[in-house]
Amino acid sequence: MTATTTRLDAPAASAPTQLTMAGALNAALRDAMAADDRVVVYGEDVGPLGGVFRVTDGLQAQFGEDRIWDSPLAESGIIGTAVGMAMYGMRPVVEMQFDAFSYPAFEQMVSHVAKMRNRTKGRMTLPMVVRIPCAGAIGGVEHHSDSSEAYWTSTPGLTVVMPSNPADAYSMLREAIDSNDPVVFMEPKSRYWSKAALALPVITAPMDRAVVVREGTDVTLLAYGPTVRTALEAADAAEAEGLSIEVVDLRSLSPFDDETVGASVRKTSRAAVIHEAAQFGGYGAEVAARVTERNFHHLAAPVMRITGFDIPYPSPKLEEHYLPTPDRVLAALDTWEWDD
Amino acid sequence: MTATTTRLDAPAASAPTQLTMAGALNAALRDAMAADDRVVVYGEDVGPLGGVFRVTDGLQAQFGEDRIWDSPLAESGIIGTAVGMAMYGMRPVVEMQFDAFSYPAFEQMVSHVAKMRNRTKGRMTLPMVVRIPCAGAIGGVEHHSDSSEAYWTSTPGLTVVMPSNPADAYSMLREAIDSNDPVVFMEPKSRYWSKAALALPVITAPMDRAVVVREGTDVTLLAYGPTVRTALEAADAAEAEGLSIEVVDLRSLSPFDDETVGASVRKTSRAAVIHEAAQFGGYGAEVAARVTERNFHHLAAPVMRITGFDIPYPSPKLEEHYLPTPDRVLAALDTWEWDD
Amino acid sequence: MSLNVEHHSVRALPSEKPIRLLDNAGHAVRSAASGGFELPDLDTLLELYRRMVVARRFDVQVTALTKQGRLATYPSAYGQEACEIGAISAIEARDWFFPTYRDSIALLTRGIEPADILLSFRGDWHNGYDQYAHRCASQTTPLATQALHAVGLAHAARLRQDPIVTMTYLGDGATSEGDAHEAFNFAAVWQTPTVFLVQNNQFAISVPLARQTHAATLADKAVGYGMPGYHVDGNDVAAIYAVTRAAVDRARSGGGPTLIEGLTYRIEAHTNSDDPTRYRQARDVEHWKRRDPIERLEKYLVSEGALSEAARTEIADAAEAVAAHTRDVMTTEADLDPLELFDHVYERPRASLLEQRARLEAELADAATQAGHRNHAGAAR
Amino acid sequence: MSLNVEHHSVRALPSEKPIRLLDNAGHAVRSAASGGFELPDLDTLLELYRRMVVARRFDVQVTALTKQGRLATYPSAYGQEACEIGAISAIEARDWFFPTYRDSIALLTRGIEPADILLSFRGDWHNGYDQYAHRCASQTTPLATQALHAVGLAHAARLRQDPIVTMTYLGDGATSEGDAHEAFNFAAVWQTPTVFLVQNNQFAISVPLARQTHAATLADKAVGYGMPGYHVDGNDVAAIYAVTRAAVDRARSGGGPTLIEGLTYRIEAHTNSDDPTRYRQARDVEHWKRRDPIERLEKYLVSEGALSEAARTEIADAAEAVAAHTRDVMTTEADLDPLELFDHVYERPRASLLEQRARLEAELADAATQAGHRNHAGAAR
Ligand SMILES: Cc1ncc(C[n+]2csc(CCOP(=O)(O)OP(=O)(O)O)c2C)c(N)n1
Ligand SMILES: Cc1ncc(C[n+]2csc(CCOP(=O)(O)OP(=O)(O)O)c2C)c(N)n1
Ligand SMILES: [Mg+2]
Ligand SMILES: [Mg+2]
Repeated sequence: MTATTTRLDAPAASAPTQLTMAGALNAALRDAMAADDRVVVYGEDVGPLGGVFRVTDGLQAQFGEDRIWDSPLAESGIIGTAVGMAMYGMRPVVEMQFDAFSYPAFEQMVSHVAKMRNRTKGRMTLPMVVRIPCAGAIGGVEHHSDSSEAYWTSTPGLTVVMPSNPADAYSMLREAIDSNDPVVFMEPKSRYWSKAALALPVITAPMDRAVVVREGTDVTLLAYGPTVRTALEAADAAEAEGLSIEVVDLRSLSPFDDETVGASVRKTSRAAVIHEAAQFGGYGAEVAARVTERNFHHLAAPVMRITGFDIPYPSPKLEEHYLPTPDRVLAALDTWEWDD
Repeated sequence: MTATTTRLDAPAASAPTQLTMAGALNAALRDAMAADDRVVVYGEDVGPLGGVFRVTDGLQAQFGEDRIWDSPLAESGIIGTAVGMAMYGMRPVVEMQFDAFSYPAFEQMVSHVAKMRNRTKGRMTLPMVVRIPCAGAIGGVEHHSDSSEAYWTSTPGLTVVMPSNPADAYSMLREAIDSNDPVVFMEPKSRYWSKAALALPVITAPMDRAVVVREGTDVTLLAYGPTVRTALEAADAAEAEGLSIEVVDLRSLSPFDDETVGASVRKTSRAAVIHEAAQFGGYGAEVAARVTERNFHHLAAPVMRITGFDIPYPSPKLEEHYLPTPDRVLAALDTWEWDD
Repeated sequence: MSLNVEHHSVRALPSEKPIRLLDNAGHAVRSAASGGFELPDLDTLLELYRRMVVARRFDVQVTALTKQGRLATYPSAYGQEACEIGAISAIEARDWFFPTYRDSIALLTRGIEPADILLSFRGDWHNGYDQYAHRCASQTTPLATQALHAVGLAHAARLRQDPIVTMTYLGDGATSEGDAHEAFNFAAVWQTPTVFLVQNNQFAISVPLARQTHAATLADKAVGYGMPGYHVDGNDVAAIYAVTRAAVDRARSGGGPTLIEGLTYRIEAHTNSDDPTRYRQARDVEHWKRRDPIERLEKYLVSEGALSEAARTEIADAAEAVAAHTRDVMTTEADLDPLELFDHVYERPRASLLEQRARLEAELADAATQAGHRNHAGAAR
Repeated sequence: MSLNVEHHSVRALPSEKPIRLLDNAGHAVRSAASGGFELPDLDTLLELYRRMVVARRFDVQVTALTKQGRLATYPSAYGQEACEIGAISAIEARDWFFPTYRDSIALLTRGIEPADILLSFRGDWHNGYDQYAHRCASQTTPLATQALHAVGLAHAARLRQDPIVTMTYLGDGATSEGDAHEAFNFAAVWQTPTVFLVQNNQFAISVPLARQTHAATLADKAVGYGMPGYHVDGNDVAAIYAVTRAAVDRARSGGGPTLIEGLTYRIEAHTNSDDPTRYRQARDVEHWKRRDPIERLEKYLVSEGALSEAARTEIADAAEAVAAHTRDVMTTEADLDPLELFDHVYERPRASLLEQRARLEAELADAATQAGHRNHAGAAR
């Protein structure tokens, strides 16, 4: 899964060091800025503060204010100016502080970022990355734990990815910045402090591919971002009970890797998708619908959705009841008729 | 389907007259404004012009500028002030001129309109209606033919409905205005000029229910708004070929009427959902996913999605190739293995 | 009532020097800097003093509780008491207030129970007080969005000939948001009775004012909407009270909205999870501590013989009592019912939501049974 | 280059009387109303005249073609030629222009082929010209959104020390949108070389200016951003040219952005699907027709002896030629390939999109076969 061949243009890989996901993202930004001076970074609090999650820590000191700076506090302004900068040939990487604070930029995202290549018959492309620290499970007060991915994935023209671990975080962010198309790069906040030993620059699977992160034979769990860990924990627990679970980390939400997912589901004949967002109209609906469309006659049961409830994200003290936990995953799988 | 009992508080039904959907909506607004002086209407061009689709025609002349007026041109401002008016106890009915022009109001819609009841434990409710002339098929230039329903249906806290005919347009708009919760009321532009003979006030099925608009035994077509006609035309054509199609008009997109749809699907054992929006992450994903979850063992084939392509809505001269037509519906049904 | 009165738009640059009625030494200002506003009477000033002292003690207490982990987060208004208390004191009980996350002490001044204010920051539920009982909207996090609600409510009241005023607070950073612009514009075009107080505490989290605007003052923005704008010393509660009071009166009598900027400083971190040493100098904080709004008024009151030792003690005691009460209520745990999660999403519960509720209910029952077993086993051991 | 230069913010009210260099009778204005701007020289004015005449003829032609059903829609700029042509003439080839749907004639002046401009309004594809070849972004419909693109591109160029200027046009209605505010603010804070021209044609579709702003002028908005603002007679091409030209020069030399309001009037309907009789009086249209920007300049040029009969004829002929060419290109049908729908969504085609493409391809092949059969059958009959 985590091929560690070095990039052609990259310096030799460093010795592995422990990095958090936030640290891996920081390194990816640093390396991308060093490699290409068209890469500029801006947003709210990304400068001296280094971002509210410290993902841009130290970058302004290293690259100066012409490469990374604090913008006025206006998300439509941030995305709209990034469109203009990308038109000029820069590669802006901008930050929306939380999912819910990307909503003021919705028009720029949907009517311009997603459509510019199409509107102009490919003459004008927007090589820009919109980073969104996403989802919940960090005890955030209201508006700090939304999951916005479904808004982006239902918008043709956007590429939407979400890493679940430090290696992918580094590799996928580099790839997103290198992309000539706009990428919505979602960073699961609750995983920012997860660690891995990485030799940078690390290159994992291409960012448009899903990856089987645990092999199994009875069920396929489809997870992304924060729920990959949930799925892996559920799989470990299930093993004790004799249930063999395969876990697929989707990584790319749009496009969807039908091939990898289909192969797994045809093998196990059962699938469940896990996400934090509410179920109704959530991204899991697309996953369930297309997995079913393409693998109907291989399925022993309907694709299950194990998700947040159809309610606004709850307050910190109640979020534990909302979030899909390994226990909830296992309990849900138990509701299938298992006649093997 | 179209019960015509009169409202208790309503004057006796008038003799049936031919009304377009735009006319029926106009009548609904007029009657609601007459019945309840908390109902106020505002937006862009709704005053002297009567709306770009004439849905508010004549209302300012009748009710005056304190009941219906033109606001400044700012959609977030329109929705945000409507939130404040609803807090006070008014029942604002506001218009977003086209789907794509509701995007500037996205933050107000998602972070406030959808969440106010929840945030305040039900103390503060927002009886407001957001009318959106929606979807395409009228030869509109770019940004005038988007289908925005998936953005609203994936937002917990919003009620989303879409009538497909003049009778429902009248009845559902009255019900939406009477609702104590915010309603996104989507009006398929391409059906504005469709006609029916109506005796007002007409009361059709409750706005949260789907309705079987054509009975059949072999397949269930799930359609809403503009695609109901598409489905009915496909059904007529199929009849000649000996295929009996049942058509369900979903009417309510959120909530989804699992009961009515489930009954139909269990009867026919095959279902397809039809919409104009792109397929990936479209509302049809939710429909397919939940119909499958709840009726898996009754299904002879995966629920099919017959939709627009996964591209931005095309320019006028190309939209005919994008839109699902009756022919395309029938061709799609043909791809199933029919072994009965 | 027809709303189609011809209103003349106001067209004047706010004074670049902030309006001030008490200088930092606690002397009354009688120069042009007063902008023609009168110093409030001593009773009013004493009451503002009391409210500020209580507010600060509360704020300090809540910050301490937050450091102890009793609250999920708390945005302190330490140093901003003149704005927070002065403006809210200028509206009446019938008027409506639209606060942000920063404005807890204004809510305290408005008479809301500490437990109800802090319920949201503790993380029990999104909002904890009765909005209608206090005519205070929920504290709003998405920046500037509440300003539009204030305008809408004011317009609704106006249509009903209900002579109330709405007041909203915004931060300096929030003025950059599109919603701030739309709120100012709708208010001016509709001539709603709305008072906008921009608390310019010179930072939006870490971002200083110079990265937020190129205008000489934030009050200058009023010009573009044809409404009056005032640039006020935001650490002078007398000035904030006098200017907001005049704006409230004008709004109530049909004179439309006003934009007021209070120039102040946030002494504490943005919230407990912020590290201000990364973006500002300790000496700046010290500088602003020496411009403390409470001390300034205290000096004046003492010099006027309006604040006796006894009164000072009485006020300090009252503040301590509020702090003690706050400690008490915040160190008990609320009894939360997870099933309430499903109760307030729609007026009529949806079938599929009830299914989800039933699933959680079963889960909770299971967990309770298992806990019972464990307890039982424990007891047996 | 460091961008951290200290810039002083501009802080002055724009003149309430519009800046004017030629009055409606075609006389040069030498009073204070000229705002200190110089009348451009006769050569420049003659060239502006030529461009306006050509632009108007084109506009009239396109409106006629639209009425004949050759275009899906066309937003005419009839009456707004002074703004449309004056401002675009003030930038250079290296500069970038960010137009709206209204600004087709500015694109014509910029040298873009009629067929390429109108391709989108005919409905062939969303945008028809090469944005990079002309340094013109696509005509934008979502109001005010393009203003942010103009600011972003200008900032990028500035970071690259590329001394270009970006210019964008907005309508009066568009100034109410949050994006207009954010664009003005970002431009001022970043001191980008950007010129904003607000074409105040006094209506946003049917909504009159009084429902859009309470400010005395739209140029007043500049004050709130600390940038220069100018309120200009938008039917005086000399004034528009002179003021925009000065703003372009200032921007290019590092002086930051400018907001210019041109007060004008839209003589035609909003688009062909609009019915202006519902919201405005014929006499207002007549009034503004008598303030025609072309006639005004013509009178001046004639009075100065700078427009001979021969020149007038030559210009009219040139205009006719453009109109004839436009007719020609717009009465042929473009050859559209439906499969191109899938070509420009992503750089690397997605597998599932290729599946959809294949399905459409099969459908088209089927339809062609059937049409063939029908033709064959028809021929046989
Ligand atoms: C729309 C939006 N964007 C971003 C944020 C994240 N955020 C919370 S507070 C803050 C700074 C606000 O600064 P200011 O308006 O000056 O108020 P202050 O905190 O100084 O009182 C930011 C960026 C938010 N809450 N809402
Ligand atoms: C965000 C957005 N909202 C609404 C519309 C619909 N609309 C198109 S043009 C227009 C009026 C614009 O008026 P103005 O800005 O004055 O420009 P003008 O058409 O007069 O040139 C409206 C409301 C839109 N295009 N974009
Ligand atoms: Mg601040
Ligand atoms: Mg206009």
